Amino acid sequence: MIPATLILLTSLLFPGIIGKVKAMVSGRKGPGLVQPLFDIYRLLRKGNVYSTTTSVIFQIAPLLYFATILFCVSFVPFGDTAGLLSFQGDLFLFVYLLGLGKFFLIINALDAGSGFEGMGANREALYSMLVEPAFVVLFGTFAMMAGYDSFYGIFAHWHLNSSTYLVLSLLACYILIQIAMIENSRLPVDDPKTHLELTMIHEVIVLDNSGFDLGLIQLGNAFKFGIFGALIANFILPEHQSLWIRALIFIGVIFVFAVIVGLMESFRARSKMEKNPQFILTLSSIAAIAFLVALIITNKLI
Amino acid sequence: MISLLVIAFGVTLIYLAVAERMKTYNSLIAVQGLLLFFITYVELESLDVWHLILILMETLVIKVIVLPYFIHRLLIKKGGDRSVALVVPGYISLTVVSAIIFFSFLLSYLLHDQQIQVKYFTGAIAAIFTGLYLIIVHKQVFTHMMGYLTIENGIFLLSLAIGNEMPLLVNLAVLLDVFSSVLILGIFIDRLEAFSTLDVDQLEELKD
Amino acid sequence: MNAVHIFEGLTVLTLLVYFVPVRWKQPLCLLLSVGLAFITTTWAIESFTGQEVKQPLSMPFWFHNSVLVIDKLSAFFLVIINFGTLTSILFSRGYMKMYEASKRSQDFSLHYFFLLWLQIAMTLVVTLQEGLPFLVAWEIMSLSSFMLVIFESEKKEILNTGIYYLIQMHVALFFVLAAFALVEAKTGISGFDGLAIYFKTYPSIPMFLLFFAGFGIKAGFIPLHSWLPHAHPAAPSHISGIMSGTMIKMGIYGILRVVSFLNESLMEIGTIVLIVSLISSVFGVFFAIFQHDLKKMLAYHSIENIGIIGIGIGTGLIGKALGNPVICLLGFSGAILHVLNHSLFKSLLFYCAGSVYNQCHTRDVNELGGLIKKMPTTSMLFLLASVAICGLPPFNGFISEFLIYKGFFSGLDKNIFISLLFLGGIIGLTVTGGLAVFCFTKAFGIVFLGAARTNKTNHAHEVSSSMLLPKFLIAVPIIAIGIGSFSFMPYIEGIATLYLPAGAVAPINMIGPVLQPLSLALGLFILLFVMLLVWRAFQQRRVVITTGPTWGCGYSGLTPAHQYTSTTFADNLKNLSMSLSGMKTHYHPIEAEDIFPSEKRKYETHQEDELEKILILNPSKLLLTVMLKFTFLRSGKIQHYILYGLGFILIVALLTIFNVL
Amino acid sequence: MTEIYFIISIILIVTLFIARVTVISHALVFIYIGLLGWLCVKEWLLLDQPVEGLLHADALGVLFLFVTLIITFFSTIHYIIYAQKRNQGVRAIAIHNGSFVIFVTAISGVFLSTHIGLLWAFLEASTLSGAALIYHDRDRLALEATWKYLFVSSIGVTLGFAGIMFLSIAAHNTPNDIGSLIAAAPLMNIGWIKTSFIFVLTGFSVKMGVVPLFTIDIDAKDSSPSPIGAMFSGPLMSVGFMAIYRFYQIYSHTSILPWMNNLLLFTGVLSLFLAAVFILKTNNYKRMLAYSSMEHAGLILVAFSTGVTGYLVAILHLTIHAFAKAGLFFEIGQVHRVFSSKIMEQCGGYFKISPIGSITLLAGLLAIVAFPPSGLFMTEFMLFKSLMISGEWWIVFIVMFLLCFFVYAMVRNFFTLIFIDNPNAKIIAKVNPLESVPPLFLIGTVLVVGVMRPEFIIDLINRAILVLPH
Repeated sequence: MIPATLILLTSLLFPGIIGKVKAMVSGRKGPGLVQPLFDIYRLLRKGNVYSTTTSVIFQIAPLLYFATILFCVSFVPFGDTAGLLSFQGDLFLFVYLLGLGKFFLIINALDAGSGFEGMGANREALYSMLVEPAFVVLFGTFAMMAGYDSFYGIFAHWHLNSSTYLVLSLLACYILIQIAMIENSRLPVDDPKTHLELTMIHEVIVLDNSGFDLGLIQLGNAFKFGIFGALIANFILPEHQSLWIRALIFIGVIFVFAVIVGLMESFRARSKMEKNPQFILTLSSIAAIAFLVALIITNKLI
Repeated sequence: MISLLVIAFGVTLIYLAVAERMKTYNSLIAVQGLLLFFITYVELESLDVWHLILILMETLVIKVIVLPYFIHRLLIKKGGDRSVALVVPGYISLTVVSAIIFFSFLLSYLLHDQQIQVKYFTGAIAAIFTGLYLIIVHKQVFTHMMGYLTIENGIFLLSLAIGNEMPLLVNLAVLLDVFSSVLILGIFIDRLEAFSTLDVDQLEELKD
Repeated sequence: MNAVHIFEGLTVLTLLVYFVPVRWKQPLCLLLSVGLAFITTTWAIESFTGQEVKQPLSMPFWFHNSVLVIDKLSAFFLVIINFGTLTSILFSRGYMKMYEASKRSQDFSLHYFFLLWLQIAMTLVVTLQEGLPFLVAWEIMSLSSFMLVIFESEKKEILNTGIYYLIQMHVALFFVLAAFALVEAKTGISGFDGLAIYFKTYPSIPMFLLFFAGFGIKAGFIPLHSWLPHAHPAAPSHISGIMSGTMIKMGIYGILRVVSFLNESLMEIGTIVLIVSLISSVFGVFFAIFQHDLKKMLAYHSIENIGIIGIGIGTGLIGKALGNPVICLLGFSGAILHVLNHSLFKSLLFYCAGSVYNQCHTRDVNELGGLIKKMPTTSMLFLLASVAICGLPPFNGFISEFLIYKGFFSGLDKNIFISLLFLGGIIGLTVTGGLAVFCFTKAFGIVFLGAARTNKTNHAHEVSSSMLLPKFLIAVPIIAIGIGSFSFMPYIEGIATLYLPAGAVAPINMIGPVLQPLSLALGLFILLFVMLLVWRAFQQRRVVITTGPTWGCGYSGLTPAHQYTSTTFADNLKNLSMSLSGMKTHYHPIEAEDIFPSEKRKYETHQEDELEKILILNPSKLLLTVMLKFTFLRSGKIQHYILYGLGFILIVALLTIFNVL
Repeated sequence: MTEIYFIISIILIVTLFIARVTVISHALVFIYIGLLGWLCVKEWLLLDQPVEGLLHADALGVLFLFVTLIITFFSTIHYIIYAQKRNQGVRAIAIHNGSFVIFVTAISGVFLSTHIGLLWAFLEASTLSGAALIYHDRDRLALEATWKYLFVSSIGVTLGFAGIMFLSIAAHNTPNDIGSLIAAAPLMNIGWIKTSFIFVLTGFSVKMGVVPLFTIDIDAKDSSPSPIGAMFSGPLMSVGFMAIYRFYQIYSHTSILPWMNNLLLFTGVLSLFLAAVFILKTNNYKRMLAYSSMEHAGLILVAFSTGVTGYLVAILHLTIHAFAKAGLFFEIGQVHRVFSSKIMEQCGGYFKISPIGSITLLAGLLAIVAFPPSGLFMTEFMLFKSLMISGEWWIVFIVMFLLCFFVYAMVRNFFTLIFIDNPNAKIIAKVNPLESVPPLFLIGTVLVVGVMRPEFIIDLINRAILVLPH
């Protein structure tokens, strides 16, 4: 119960922190930390505007997207305390549930029947296709080392005592941060700051969603960040400490993560569309390298 | 004596290679028949009456009289009595045929089975292959038939070479077949009026 | 008078189809099929619960009465066959109405007759054990499916497709035939029993490759796949459904059957199968993305799924080679379960595609769009099947992939070779999944969502209930297996135990428990979803809902032509994969009058299967030209004919003299 | 006893040539068929009697006699239809029936004769009478075909005679009847009998329709009436096979057995290859059937070359093929009548014209390209098995590879004929569905044989091949 609540709470603040950081870097005062929360709250109470071309898909899809993310939260453990619901192989369910969410987000975009959203949809499809291997290979590595294929199993057997583990953890953190950026289509893959039609992936997918649905989607995105933050945190959480300390560390990590994201977004330009696939594939190859490193550690390679 | 006849037979073969008029071919075939008759006549020691009659019929009557006459008539009728269009020049045919004869000498020498009589065998082989050669290089129905007859003569000679006789009935049947085959060939040549000339180039419609 | 006699009687009764009036043909066919299905299913159940069933046929076949042997594997396939055929025949009732005007009653007779015989042949294929009867059944299966494919045989291209298919099937037969002949020649025992002995005494790999080639063509492994994308679109949809859903599984059956006798050089064979299957799955789905033709796309997806099944088999084999029962079980049960799953959602997809074709008379997705408003039920079923085929939870496709993933993960720490191989497998499987999502979002989005692109959809409306019923019948198990997977697993696992390494202690009912928490999670997920739905419903009640046109970001002249098409949707992937995709663009020639060709120049793009070109088309073209060079021999010149005789004599003489002969 | 048969048939032949009434003429043919039937049964009953005289059939002869009987019967029926529909003159019918009876008599003589020379005589007789049958239609092409057939097969048969001569050289003074030749075989000079076998194979290939002298055989089947085509690719092929088989039988007791097998294999594969080439090229249904006959002849030789296991396969294949091909020829004859053309570009949409005829064609196609449940599939499987046993697996793949071409060509063209409507196709005549019954029956038997083992035939064959070394 604790990890889930922690993740949800922290991720609620996540957009705010990013926004604040970016504002401060660019020398503005910027909106308050909870401003995004207010936006979402307002959206959730607003009425919807549906395009005449849309169908029932358009109404269900955002909900399903949100549901998948919300549900994925429950797999994430908290150090050596298991997640809300954790079993052998929840890893795959996690990946595929996110996939399900994307599936519906994409057809949601296509439902509006506008060229812009089609564009966003097919890019989303391509990028999520490209990014999945990186995640799976990364966790394959850990599963190999831990001998478990559930998040809990992996993190419960994750010891930061040896240097090699540290190396792996750093690799993992890097990859996870990038994956998080891509999953939420932030820089360098896509730039939410720019005007809608130019942010060609994530914002444009939801171009026609409004009110409640839009709110859900944005909330979902926030949670997604939270989840990845939590995953990163799990690498760093020390075992057998008292709950409170770990909670503090956890929140700290999430905060740092948010700040990093903010900084990256401020100091990085969006790369050209053609460059993106290459960039995403590098993650997979880095993950593969991580796998080889792991092979060395568990001295299979020699 | 016999050697002389066989040599004469060989000479006819060479002549066949270079002959340029249908009539010549025809008469050559007749001459071959005559030679064969003499050969057989000399060859036959045990002269039982049936065999004599058979041989007489086979060689003298059919090969020398009936068939040549029949073909002669055809030639007249079909105006086939023209100079033969030689596909390959005469001297080449000449060399080839003599090569064939030489080769068959060689062959029968190499084999020399006491079972066979070498000179006949030589003649026979030479005749068979010459016949085939004639058919291959000529493109007129008549000459094809001549080639066929030459082969038949060769076979006849071959049977002499072997010596052991078939039963009378079988011999009769064989004879009958050879005879009727020539006749039927002739009949169909007669039918070939559908075609302007008797060149086999006319007969090339059946192909894929 | 036992079941087998009734079975044989029914096979004879199929002739009745010729003698009843047109409108009775389908019900009669259904009746007979149900009869056959009932008998075989009882056998299947019997062998599932108890011991394997042996049913000697009363009709002697050449050398002796052959016996129908139904072990667990056969039983499993029998169930698939029966279900597939039944739904197909049910669907045909509505679907064939299109043709009643144009076709004569003989055509229908032929069609239903061979549909029944396809079922019979498949039943025999999975139950016969001796070589010759098996081959006969196998070939009857190919023949009847061929006859079904060329139902619209008055169209030249369909006939050519059919013949292309038949020839490839014949090649497949020849491979299998050669294999069986070799077995019988070496061991003196015909069929699979002989195979068991053969594998004990002779090298396994060549023999396995023979079988793999033969059965692989039927199953459609890349690069033996090239018949699939042609045959499926050509056939009527219920036939594509049964062919793709059920018939190509006979190839898988063959492979599974042969593999069950293997006990030598498992590692090599497993590796071969795994790699071929990985290639099949990735390239299958990859090519699928570039198709405009809905059914052709589905055909390529069959290749992908066959690949996934093969991945399972390969994993299982490697597990067996490692002597590791867990990997072995996971791999094989994943494969076997996926056989069932694919037969379900693929036939559902084909029936939906058929319904669309039935309504719009086109299979080109670029001419469709917005059908969800016209045919809501069909599109929802299509969506369900798409989600299932992408292996997404909470449907059945996910379960089999889940098992295979677990197989891979539990093999990762064995040794360097296995680890890298399995890592490759994992990546391949993930990429396949991602591409599948790409492809089916495209397909569903372009065909059913957005606005209509042409007027072909104007008269479309929901298909008749006779065409919906079979779809619902299929949808039920798709969901059931997805959520209640653990309850089905014992049967699947029971089959998979056939393949356990010798002497390994079979962990009884290992997989069921593994899946229980998964099912629980999926249940909870659905619960959560429903709760959210309720919440949303309440919220929607309280607020005001308005509708308007799609927002064109300020551009007011949006037309359906602005929507993404299948081609444009696949465009970025095309750019990514350069020439691999085999997309070809054909520009219309520049007319004489337009001296300055305008940018409005017309062109169309289509996808060419490069592999097919390289492996089948070009070689055969070359071969034909070479062979036709020999036709000069038929010169028609009589001299030449004599010359052949002379030449033959001389050649043979020479060969003899030089002792070549 | 057997002499009576020949005497009566000679009488019949004479009367046939004289008789100028259609009905009587046909009736006489049926009487002759009855006679032939009597002969078959008699020979079958006398199988175990010791050979006496020049005319006595062994088990193989009896089998082929039965095949000849059945196919003769059916092709007579079809000739009657043929003559009616093309309202042939009485004279033509008389000539045809006369030479037809000579033809069949000669064929049966080949099967009966125990003396090599006599066998040759009957062979030549069959050639000559066959010429008259080919010439039936009396048009340009028929004339050409006839001339070629007559000439080339005369040459071929003469070469065969040379082969016989060489045999008798090798046989010294032993009388040329098969029994004593087999007895004398082990002492024969290898060189002579090899030469003899080469000549025999070359010469009689003209009858069996394999390399090298296959060409005119194709033309004959193409230009003759389809009932005659059936006779040519059924009984006449058996005649050619029988002629070659006799010599094989004799020489198989010498050391050249493996050499002969290799030679047969070589010839068979070559025939298969050339047949594949031409069947791809041809655009004429009857020629296609002829080439498929050539293919099967090649297969038979290949099977025969595999020795002990192959003999049964080869002869069985020959027998079954005779029925299937006869049925197809009859049905194609109808197609030819319907469109008054056998060129593919001028036929099409046969299914709409005659459904049952199309079914017959489809079944025949099934039978001839050896798809199960065709009897030929069984024999082909056994063929491949025996090839595997004799260790020539690469031959298996060559043969399979070539067979695919036949399947392709036949299936494509037949389905085009049946299903594809062709604007150029002019429908000249209607067909009576009953006419498709005899071919359907023949083809049906082939399909049945594919399911039930033809014990009678196999028993006969097994008795026949006892004389071959095991």
